[in-house]
Amino acid sequence: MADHQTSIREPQIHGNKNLNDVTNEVCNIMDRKPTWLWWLGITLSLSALTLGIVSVSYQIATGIGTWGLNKTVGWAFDITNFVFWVGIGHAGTLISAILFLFRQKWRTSINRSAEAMTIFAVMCAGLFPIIHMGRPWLAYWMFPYPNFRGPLWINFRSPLAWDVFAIGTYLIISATFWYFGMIPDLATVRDRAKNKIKKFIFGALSLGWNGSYRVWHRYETVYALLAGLATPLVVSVHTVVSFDFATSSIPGWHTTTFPPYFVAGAVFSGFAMVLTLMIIARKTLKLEEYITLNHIENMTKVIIVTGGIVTASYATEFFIAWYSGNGFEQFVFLNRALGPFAWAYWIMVGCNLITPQFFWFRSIRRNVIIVFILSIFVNIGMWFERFVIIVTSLHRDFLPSAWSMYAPTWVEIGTLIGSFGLFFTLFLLFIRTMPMISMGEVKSVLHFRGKGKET
Amino acid sequence: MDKLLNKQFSTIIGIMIVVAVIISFKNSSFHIPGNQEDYQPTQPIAFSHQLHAGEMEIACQYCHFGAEDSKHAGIPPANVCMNCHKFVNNTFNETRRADLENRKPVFSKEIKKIYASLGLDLDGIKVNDEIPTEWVKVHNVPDFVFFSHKPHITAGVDCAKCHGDVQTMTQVKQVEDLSMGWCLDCHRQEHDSIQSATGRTAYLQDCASCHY
Amino acid sequence: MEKLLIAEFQNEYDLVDSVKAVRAADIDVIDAYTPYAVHGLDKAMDLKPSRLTQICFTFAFIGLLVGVLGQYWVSAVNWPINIGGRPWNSLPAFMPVAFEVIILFAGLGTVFSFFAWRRVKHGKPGLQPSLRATNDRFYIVMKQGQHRKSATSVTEIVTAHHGKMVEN
Amino acid sequence: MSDLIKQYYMSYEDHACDQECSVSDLPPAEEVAKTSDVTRRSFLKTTGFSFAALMTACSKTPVQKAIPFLIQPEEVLPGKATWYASTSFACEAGCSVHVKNRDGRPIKLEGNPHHPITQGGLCSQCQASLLELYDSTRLFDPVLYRQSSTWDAVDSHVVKELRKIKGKEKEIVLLTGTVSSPSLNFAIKKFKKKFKTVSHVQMDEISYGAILDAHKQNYGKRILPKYRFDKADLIVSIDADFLGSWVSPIQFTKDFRKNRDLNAKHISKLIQVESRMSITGGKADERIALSPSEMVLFVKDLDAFIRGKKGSNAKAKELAKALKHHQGKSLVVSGINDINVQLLINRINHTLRNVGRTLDIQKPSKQFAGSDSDVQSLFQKMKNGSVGALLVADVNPIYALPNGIEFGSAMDSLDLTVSFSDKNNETTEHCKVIAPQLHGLESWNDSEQVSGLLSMTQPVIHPFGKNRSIRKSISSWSGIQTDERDLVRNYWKKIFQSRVKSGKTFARFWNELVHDGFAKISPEKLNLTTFQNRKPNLSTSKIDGLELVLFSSSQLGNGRHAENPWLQELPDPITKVTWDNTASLSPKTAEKYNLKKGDIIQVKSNGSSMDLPVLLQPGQRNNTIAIALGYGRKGTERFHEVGPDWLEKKSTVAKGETVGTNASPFISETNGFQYSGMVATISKVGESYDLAMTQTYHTLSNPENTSPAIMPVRPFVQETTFEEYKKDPSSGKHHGHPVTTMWKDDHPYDGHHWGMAFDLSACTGCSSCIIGCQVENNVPVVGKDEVHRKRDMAWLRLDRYYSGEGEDIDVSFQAMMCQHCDNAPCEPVCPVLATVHSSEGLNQQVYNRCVGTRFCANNCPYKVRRFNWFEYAREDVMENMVLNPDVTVRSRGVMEKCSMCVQRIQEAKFEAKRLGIPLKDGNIKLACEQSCPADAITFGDLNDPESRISKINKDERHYHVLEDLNVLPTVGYLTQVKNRDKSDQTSGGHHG
Repeated sequence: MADHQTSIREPQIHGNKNLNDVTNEVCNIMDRKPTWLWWLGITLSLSALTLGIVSVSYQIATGIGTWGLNKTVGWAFDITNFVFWVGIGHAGTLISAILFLFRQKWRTSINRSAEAMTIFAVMCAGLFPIIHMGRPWLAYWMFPYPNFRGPLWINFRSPLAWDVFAIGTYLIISATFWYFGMIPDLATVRDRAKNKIKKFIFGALSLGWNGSYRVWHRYETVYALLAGLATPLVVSVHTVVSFDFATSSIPGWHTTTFPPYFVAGAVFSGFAMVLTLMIIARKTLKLEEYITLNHIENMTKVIIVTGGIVTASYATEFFIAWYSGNGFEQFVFLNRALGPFAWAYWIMVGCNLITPQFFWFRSIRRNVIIVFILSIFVNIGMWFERFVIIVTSLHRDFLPSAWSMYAPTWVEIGTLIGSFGLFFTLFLLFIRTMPMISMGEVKSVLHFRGKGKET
Repeated sequence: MDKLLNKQFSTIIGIMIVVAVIISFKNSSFHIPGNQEDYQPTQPIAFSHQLHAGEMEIACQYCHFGAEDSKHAGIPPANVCMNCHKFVNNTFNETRRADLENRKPVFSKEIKKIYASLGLDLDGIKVNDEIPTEWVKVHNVPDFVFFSHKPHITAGVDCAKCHGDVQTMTQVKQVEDLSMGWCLDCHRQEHDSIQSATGRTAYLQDCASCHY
Repeated sequence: MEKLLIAEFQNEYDLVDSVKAVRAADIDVIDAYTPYAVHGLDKAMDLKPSRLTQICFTFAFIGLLVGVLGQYWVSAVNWPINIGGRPWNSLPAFMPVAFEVIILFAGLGTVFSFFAWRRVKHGKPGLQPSLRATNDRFYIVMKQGQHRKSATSVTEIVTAHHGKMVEN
Repeated sequence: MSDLIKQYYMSYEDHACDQECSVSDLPPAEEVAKTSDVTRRSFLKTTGFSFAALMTACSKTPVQKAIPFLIQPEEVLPGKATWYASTSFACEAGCSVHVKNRDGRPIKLEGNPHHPITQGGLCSQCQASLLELYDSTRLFDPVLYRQSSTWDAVDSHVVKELRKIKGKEKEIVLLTGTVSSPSLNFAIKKFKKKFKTVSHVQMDEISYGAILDAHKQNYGKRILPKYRFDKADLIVSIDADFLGSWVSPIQFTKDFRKNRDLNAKHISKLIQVESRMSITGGKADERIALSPSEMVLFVKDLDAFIRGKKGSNAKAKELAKALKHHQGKSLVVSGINDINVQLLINRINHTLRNVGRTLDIQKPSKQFAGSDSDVQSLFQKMKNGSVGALLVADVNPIYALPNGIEFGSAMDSLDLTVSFSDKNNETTEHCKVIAPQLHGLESWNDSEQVSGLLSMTQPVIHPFGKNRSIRKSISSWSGIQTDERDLVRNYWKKIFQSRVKSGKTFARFWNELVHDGFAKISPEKLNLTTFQNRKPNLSTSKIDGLELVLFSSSQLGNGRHAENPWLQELPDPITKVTWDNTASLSPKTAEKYNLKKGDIIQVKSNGSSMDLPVLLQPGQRNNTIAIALGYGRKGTERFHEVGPDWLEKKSTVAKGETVGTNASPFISETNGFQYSGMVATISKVGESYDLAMTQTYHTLSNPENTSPAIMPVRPFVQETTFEEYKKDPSSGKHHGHPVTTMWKDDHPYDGHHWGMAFDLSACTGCSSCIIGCQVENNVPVVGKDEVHRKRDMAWLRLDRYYSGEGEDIDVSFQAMMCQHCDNAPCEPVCPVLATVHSSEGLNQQVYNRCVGTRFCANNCPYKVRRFNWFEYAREDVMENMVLNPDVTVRSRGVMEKCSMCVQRIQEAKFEAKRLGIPLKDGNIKLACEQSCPADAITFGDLNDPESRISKINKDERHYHVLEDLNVLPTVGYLTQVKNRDKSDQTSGGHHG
């Protein structure tokens, strides 16, 4: 790690900062009064969240009938949102765990907020399997626990039971990973806090971290192990989510390519969401020196790759349908492209196939506004991908007598908006209360030689 | 506080909590919701099973005659009570004392209630409208459980197996928890007695044995 | 109790060099305090690789056993229920949950082991040379042995590496 | 359940015998009997009203009260069902039924399998009529001048008025439906004797008068022949929907089915000539679509060809040839209520020597006796002022007559108007007195639907109100004070000698009659003349515009049951529309007028006009409009409230409006009541309307633009012709790929293994099974909006698929319910083990374990699972008495589906176990199987090699739907076999 490296590669962090600058600038985000933009954001998010709470309360009090589902289409917005949010979550783990294992130093400025995003997204996702139940107050029956019913356990053959374990493990391990990675930073906040309450809270949260190198040494091992565990975990989670469909009997769901297809799709949408959030954050929180154009460019490259995989998956599905010689399978894909829900299919294709192609151009990759807009298109496209998979496969399956259509009610739309409200509320609160950039890790990539101003 | 003391203190507290929880589960009237073990409501007529089933040795199905052929064992209709209480309307001691004192025996307070429910005066003459007796059900299973006495009686299951020693109870009490696990304790055993002419009976662990 | 010597540095390179020099001078480096995980310091301090990897593996293995045997016991032994004609022991179907249990056990096991180790080894949070140890300063904590060199020579080594001694 | 249950038939008679054995110290015997009745009622009320309240009030230790009988009647055991034989009066056909009675309340009606006419079948209307017993809007007290009153007041008022009218020598008219009850006829005779000026007019809301009048002309007596569809090899039905709604559909279905046994050398052939698409048309081997005016010409030609004369219609010629070939073994019937057409039909049947062979005029049917001309002249007399009193029973003339409103105003001018209806309807509004009748299940009654067979009705529940039968009311007014039972019993006692030829005593005869529900008696002698040829006076003008066809649907009939939510929600077998009547047009005609489904059009005809939504009906004759009668009844306003209440709910009907529109004003009165052939014009109103249909995609062919080349048609309905079938029994079957399994066979079914089979050849689509299932399994009614949202709850749906082009359409019915797959795809996906397999091959749904993820429903290839989207209304406590106590009422948020009537399986097993005898094949009959008049459904033990189901499973026709998925359904289907030439088959695509 010599000096000359910086002259060849662009530095990870701009602005020629010293260690104290990093501490001050990151902690200042929490210390200073929130900007009007933050207030605007939190107002919008809380309004959306309120709408969501009203919708969900009404639905739980009245019944699933307040959704537009019917006897043929038993899932629509609920599981679409679930898969969408799980997918969003994947980018965070990917950035913090996989890029860590690959020693990608550029991850340091975004991994903390990406992980936070993961946790919030998984929380949003986890909400849907609960509220989509007819009797959500009995959701605890999904867990195997000793009981007086015989005992009656759970069905370990059910992909939904797998989901419980996958999402549960994912949430626990992600949260652990996030919190564990944050401990040194919490200590930093504690040590510079003037306020007694703040000192107490962060003192408790930092678990007595004192910067001891002997602890650092083990800490690094544990961190690496967690990263190593989170990497297969993140792959497994979306694989399990895809099993909800892949292990079923419905044409359009019963597809063996789903696991890689879903994982790629998840990373695709996740990175798009990270981009959306980071572009907003760097603008509003003035973090251009931490989250540089390089970061944005790197992420768009990931989007090109995963977008390519997703495109290939779409093609594979059609090819296999044709190649299988199974009429039902062929019908489902023809119905997707040309049937009553063709509009949703073409929105999906438009957003997911065409959008990433713009990122082949460096000028676009480095144009923050265009990247921001395109990232939103990817998110829309990926939401529709799940909608198309779920609804178009169900609405016309085997027996024509049971065919039906689906249209959402305002309760479902309110719930979707509410989930965004929850997500952004949590995220906005996070950036105000926790160090949103991993100071410890950023400092380690500064290569600071102490030549800067004395502090 | 001293660190060591702190540690010991918390350990002791912890053990005490665990013990308390175990005791409260084992020996108290605490049940998980829905479990009505030890339920012993007061009945409108202080009917004693101890007297009738215990001392008098009246067979269960003399009164609960529905058990053999119906879902419900049934609470006996007043006319079944009247089979005996047409004649018996007070205690043995009272009859003897009244005999000695050369007076009419005083009617038992509780037997009076049967007469009243049928709208009869003490001489068995109809004077009033009937008022059915509202008994309090002791053994309840939820509505989604289909329990029928009939197959159990056919299979020769002893009444006491589920209802306990009713002939010793002056006031009937639920002695079993009637939980699904408790049902299954029996249903899991081999029932040789049920291997009747009908051949093998259902696997009694099928959900649809009780839930439909 | 013996007096501890504490040296403060402004960057990681001085710290690592200094540790090497101090140790070469036969002075015990008890610990170093840094705002981030300094690369190469473990070698300089001659710290052995952590055994947490083995612990992690052990927990993962326990997770595997719990996951596979637990599901097998529940589905095929405790109360076998015919579910869609599937065999009692539907091992392929048990894999996803077994995998998640492995990850869960390994992850939480490692983290809790880490905290347990830290508590056993370090007790309650104690020494922290300066609040700046979590911000922008690097510290070495040394102990002068009986047969070792004097404090002045320690100071010399530290100063030579752009550090300074601090009172504790 | 036949064998096991048979011994539990009971009658109130058995119980009445106990009256002799009095108990000394107890109240007198009569008192006991009364007490037990009253107690039963109060017991019911108490359980019905207070149980729920008590249970919800407490959470920790819910206090549940139990109220035993004071005096328990011997045959009544709480928790055990008793069965009584009776006769249903849901429609004029009067099917013999068994009533399942649980804890003092009837909870299910089933056909009486021993009855020689209906043979165990029961239609949807009759099964559903049970619900009307528990209708809380019934009148429970007599009404005098719109005030609730007492019988004493009403009786004295009516008698006073009748005397006055008699004094004025004005006519007292008793307007009733067809009276098939001998004892009621006797009471009417007494009534006539008492008040001299009485005349009795019979009126059928859907008239068959032309048939009777034609027979009067040809044979000298107004009779309705008894048709023998079982004896006919070639059936030609001219617009007679005899399998769906014509005369006595259950009887005809049973008979028709008898001559369709595929193992026989030949089976009958049904040729249907009709304008609309009826279920008989759907079942027909050959169907000729003609407009009403063309049909008249067709019959004329047919008659001509048969008599060797000239005609112009080639098809008629062909058909005449075939009929002549089947002389004496053919049957021609017509539903056209035009005496001229019926004269032709009579002549055809006479010429073909069918009379006495395939139609019986010596022992005719007495189900319909109404006379159109009597009704028309009554109306004239009412307007003249020669009528003083009108007593209306069983009919609703103001609703059913084309000029009903004028009829109503004519009624207003009468001195006395009495209705016997127990519900407020169009006619009661114009009546000064309402003397409400008993519900059929509350009353004593007798009837002779077919000459020589007496059917008995006994009460199976204590009347809810103070109602009394019309027999009792009339008798009281005639001064006869006898109780309900004796009014019937005494009549038979009186004529016992003359009409019953057996060595039995009357007491024995009566007890057996009540116990069995029917008895053979000697038919009344009819002095028929020989065939008198009459020349029909046919109008043969060709109509150019649109022709109107009015019909009665198989679910609502003449509208008597319009207030029955079960029937309103029962989809029409053909159109699959619920909660509405429509103006149905052929797709081509709709295209001509630029109309699409749901467009509202104004139909004008016969001086009336009404707005109706358009329905496109494949197979219907172009340039015809078909509209169902029986809708738009007063009283259906109540369905404003039906269905779950939530923010986006759309009411089934707007406040104060009725379900559908009454099409009676369109009935033409030329030559009796004409239901078809009226000229109509239509115009677009410009609005459109959501029709609630349970099936919205109607063929097995894929939509054109998304149809894969390798599977243009889905192979779910597999069919062949009789000729092909005889050559190769497996013909028409779709041969899929062999399936293999990698799974260890951990699940041997070594006890019972229940299975079911559905015969596509037998099913007529009558939908009786759907109601049977609904009653048995407490399936809720959800209302029109929910049906429109495709959330109907019926466990069993009857899929109807069209094939063919233009007017040449084939219809196939396929019952689709849980297939109880041994490798059920729904089971492994449930995370909480709420749906698992039983050791007897049943796919069990455990409601109380279900958390409602709906994954199982999504993963069901047959889409037969139903989700409780809401807490469905159960507020009407009286209506709740109809619930089957052996089946859990499902709460919101849980999945449900066909359980293969597991409660029946369990009960039969318990009983077999108690008796110590093995279960026999046929001991268990499922609700759908039991109600099927066509015997299309068979249930049994697949492990019993002797069972019917095992034999069917080995049948070459047997196949499974979606066999390739290897889900191993235990419900199988038998290929559809039509008796037609190969060349006729329009549905060749089915072999894809």
